[in-house]
Amino acid sequence: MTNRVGIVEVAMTPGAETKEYFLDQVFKISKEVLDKAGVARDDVGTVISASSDVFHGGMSCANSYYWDAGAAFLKNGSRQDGESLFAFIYAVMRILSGNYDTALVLGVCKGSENPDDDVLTHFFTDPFYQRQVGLNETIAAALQKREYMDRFGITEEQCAGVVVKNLKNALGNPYAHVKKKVSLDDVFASKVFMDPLKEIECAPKSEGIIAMVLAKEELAKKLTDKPVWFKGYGSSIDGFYLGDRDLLEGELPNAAKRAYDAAGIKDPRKEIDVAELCEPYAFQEMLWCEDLGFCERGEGGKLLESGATGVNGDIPVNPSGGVLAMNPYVSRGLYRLAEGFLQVRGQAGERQLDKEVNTALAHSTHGFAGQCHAVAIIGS
Amino acid sequence: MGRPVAIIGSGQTHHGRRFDVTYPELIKEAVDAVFENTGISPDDIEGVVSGTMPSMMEGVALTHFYFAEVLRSVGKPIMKTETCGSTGISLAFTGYYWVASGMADLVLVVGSEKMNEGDSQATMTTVLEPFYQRSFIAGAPGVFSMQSQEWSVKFGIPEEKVRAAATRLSVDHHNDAFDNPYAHIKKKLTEDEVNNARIITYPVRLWDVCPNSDGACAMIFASEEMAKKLGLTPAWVRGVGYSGEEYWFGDSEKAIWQCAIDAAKQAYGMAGITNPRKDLDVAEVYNPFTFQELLYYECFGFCDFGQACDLTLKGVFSRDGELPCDPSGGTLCTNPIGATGLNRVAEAALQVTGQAGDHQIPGAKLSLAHAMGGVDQYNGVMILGSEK
Amino acid sequence: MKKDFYTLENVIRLPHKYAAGPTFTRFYSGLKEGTILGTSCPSCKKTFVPARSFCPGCLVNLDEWVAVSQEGEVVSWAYTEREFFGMPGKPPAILALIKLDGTDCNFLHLIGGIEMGDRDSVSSAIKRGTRVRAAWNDEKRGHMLDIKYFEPVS
Amino acid sequence: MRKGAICLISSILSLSHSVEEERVMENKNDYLILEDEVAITYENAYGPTWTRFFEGLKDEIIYGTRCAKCDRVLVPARSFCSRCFVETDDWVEVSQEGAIISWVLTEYEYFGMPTKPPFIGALIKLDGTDTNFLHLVGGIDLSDPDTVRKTVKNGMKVKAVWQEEKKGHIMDIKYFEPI
Repeated sequence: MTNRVGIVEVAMTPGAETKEYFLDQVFKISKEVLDKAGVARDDVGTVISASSDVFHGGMSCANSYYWDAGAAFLKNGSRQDGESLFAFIYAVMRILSGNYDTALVLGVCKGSENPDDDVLTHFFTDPFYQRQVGLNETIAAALQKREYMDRFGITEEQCAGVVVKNLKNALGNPYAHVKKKVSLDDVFASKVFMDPLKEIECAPKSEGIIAMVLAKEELAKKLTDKPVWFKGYGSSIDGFYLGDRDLLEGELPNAAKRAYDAAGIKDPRKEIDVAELCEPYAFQEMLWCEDLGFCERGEGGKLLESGATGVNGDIPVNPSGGVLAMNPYVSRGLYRLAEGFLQVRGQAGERQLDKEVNTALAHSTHGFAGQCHAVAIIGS
Repeated sequence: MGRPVAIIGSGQTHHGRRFDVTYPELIKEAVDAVFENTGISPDDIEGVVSGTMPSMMEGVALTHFYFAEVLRSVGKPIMKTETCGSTGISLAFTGYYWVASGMADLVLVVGSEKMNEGDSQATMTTVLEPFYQRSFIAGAPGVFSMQSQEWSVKFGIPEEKVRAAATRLSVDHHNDAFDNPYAHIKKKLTEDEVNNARIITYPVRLWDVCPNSDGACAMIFASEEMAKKLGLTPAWVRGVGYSGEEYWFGDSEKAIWQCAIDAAKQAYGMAGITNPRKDLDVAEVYNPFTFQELLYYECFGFCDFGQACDLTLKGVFSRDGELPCDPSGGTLCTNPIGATGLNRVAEAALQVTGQAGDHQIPGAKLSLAHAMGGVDQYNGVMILGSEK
Repeated sequence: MKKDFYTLENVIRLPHKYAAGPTFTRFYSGLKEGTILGTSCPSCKKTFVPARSFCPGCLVNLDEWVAVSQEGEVVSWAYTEREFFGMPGKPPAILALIKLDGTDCNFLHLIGGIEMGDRDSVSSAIKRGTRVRAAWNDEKRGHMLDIKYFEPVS
Repeated sequence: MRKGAICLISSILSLSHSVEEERVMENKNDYLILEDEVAITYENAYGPTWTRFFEGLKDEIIYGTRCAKCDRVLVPARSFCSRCFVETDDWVEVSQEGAIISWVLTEYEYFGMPTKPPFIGALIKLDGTDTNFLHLVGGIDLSDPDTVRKTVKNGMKVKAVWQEEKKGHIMDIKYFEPI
């Protein structure tokens, strides 16, 4: 690749539910990011958004609704369904193709208008088999957690440790939805939700409208002193029926390898300064750390206990509080990326890491027990 | 402009009311067909793009999960593109940009819909928000009737002439469909039958409207080196254009339809087309309604505004005319929404590679594919050529 | 200061007709007769349940039908006392991945026939590796839930 | 806030003939068709702008907002102009009369249709505004389509007719009737 793509600016809503009108929110965030980037709407090259019909207040063909509120009137644009990192990479592709100098990326999910995520994820099932026995994402995660404990000896204490760490981190994040100090005992006292998952181990349902401006190398440098560069990306999808898959040997290693290869990363634990992972269920953070090569298979619990993934550790994971603290289903991938961007820029406020951050990893997953994963690497 | 991108093969299912297969099995037919037609191994595919119209039409959300195996995507990078009715052509754009960006050399693109498993008009209603528009717009036919009326009144075209031109298109396309092995509705119609058919929403009558089809379309995009290496006849992507306008139906004019004009302009600009009627050899215009096809001829610059009816009646856009439009029978005869736009691209690619069989336009070198989506809100155009 | 703005209830109601196709049709009629049908792949030799028309790994068409064992081992399970959307019955309920003997994938179904309502007693009755067997409803209508649940083999 | 209360209305299996009208299938067996109907309840926030607009309707006022940049009056009122991409907070009470830009008589009914046919949906350019307002045209006999076609024309002047009882809903305007 001869050309580089830079992230110029980001704007996002906090995760707490509001009764703002949806289109007003999309407009405000799109306008905020364009103003911050100093790009007029007329100069926007292309607009790529991510949204998903069922997670969209009951409106089908999701991007019809917010097309013009999202700055795309008479623009060339497109939409990715389900995963907002897909929208990011699609915008990167469009810039790399040479057809566009700038792109506006949107992630849109107004959780407050939707029923519970478990209702909506139930519609991921096929009508003939998994729907009839009532599968949803939380059940899939519960099955995955039990296997994780049974096969690799992960303990409830370790799972609870993820909650304590991430919710503590979230206290310093103005965008976080769940803000409360919790102890291990609080986690143990939390109501059983879907045994072995307790309520507090499951992410909330949040709002999240986020916008990002990308630009090709020369322009990004003009627009900002501190562009953050796209370095690598990878995604991968697993098979459909839960029972056909090994829930602990999923597709994240594949996705990560693609991203690492593109970014030239050989030793992820050493070369990545911060990782923002998508852990809608607490135990998944440990499993994903293994998949990403931060530790050996089955060592995710020990990694957490060692403090390595804490804010002062050598591979801080989710200094923002992660998805456990804020979960706008479709846009959560872009939120992870935005956190990485702010860390690299040194603009993460209270949650800014003490060490120098040059390379950040953003991960997102959607589907039952991590059926689909996406990983993006960005850096200074 | 990025590096050259080629379409090196496609596969379509037979269309119809396909209650003989499940949704994934239907998609498998198209995907198997593209691998058989090209001889490419699924293992060599570097990325997969999937899409349907609104997932809830069939009641399954985020369908790429459900289709993971049949898309041959397990263990592979995947993208999921959806832009309402224009999903098909947006899928093709995703494949194009993926290759053009240099991030992949061989990308499989699959669009599908199983409309008979859902209720298309009920689903269309959910595209409209419940505060305002949902109470007034009666599915797709309502939208298009309003648009065609706005257009014909604006340009002072007599009602009888619009009817006659629309009837001509309907009779021709339903007849053309006999030469397309994958088409859904094939019918010998008389002008009287079309003129006197049941009114859906005036002036739209039964034979002015596309059917609900079940079907899928798969296509492979390749870089220049890969296309050469594989030795397949490429259809080169010469231009791409897409534009969208306001969600509120009443905010933009639909007669001189800016997003359609702009989409074509972008694509023509890339392809160096200055006189589309002369430069293009064949066009696969997205025509869910006969009246709208007429309007597109004008927005795409095939003729001046207000002229489409006259020229259609003269046969300018017929199979043997100056610029044949929809020799496949088009969307009017086959409409699996999430695949429809991709079908248009597939047909346009077959034409410039001389593989369109019985509905081949002899010597076609430059073709146009098009799709529309939203509440009359988006248009996308792709230009394909036999040469780079 | 902030006005409490209204919200509008928006009920999306959509009808669907799903084509089961030949494979699920045959699988369901198998259930009606009290058999669990799977299909085997001539290429990788794996047996899948429920039966499917193509191998999820090799993508070849499958037409070798087998009535699979109605017994197997629990691979993982989730227990809930809460009612959730789409739930086939009333809570408490256990959803489990079960590896039926002789098959090469896990079958997703319910576990029952044990003392429910208490997490600890459930945990002592059901473990990874617990042997379970299909219990059938008396009246079968060609539906996944013709199998009432899987119950521990005593 | 109320969480979505949702129910799966029915999930029944029925044997139905897979009739192939258009194409002869190789396999003419009867396959099962699973019939299902889903109902999912969402809850959409009005926010301040819709709230004010609908409160206006309660008082028989149709509000629009004027864009300070392009000077267009947008109706229904909204908080931003999507072309100029600026906020709009200049509220104007717009005329309740206007001209029909286009219209369609809907006689067919489909599942989940919010307004029962027959009805005329129309784009109406209210005097002094710059967008077309989507609403119904009524106050005329809808029983005979041919009469309707002779009566309703593009360019025709219409005015708002209000419901007796208002709920802060778009249907507080009963329809627009010919002047």
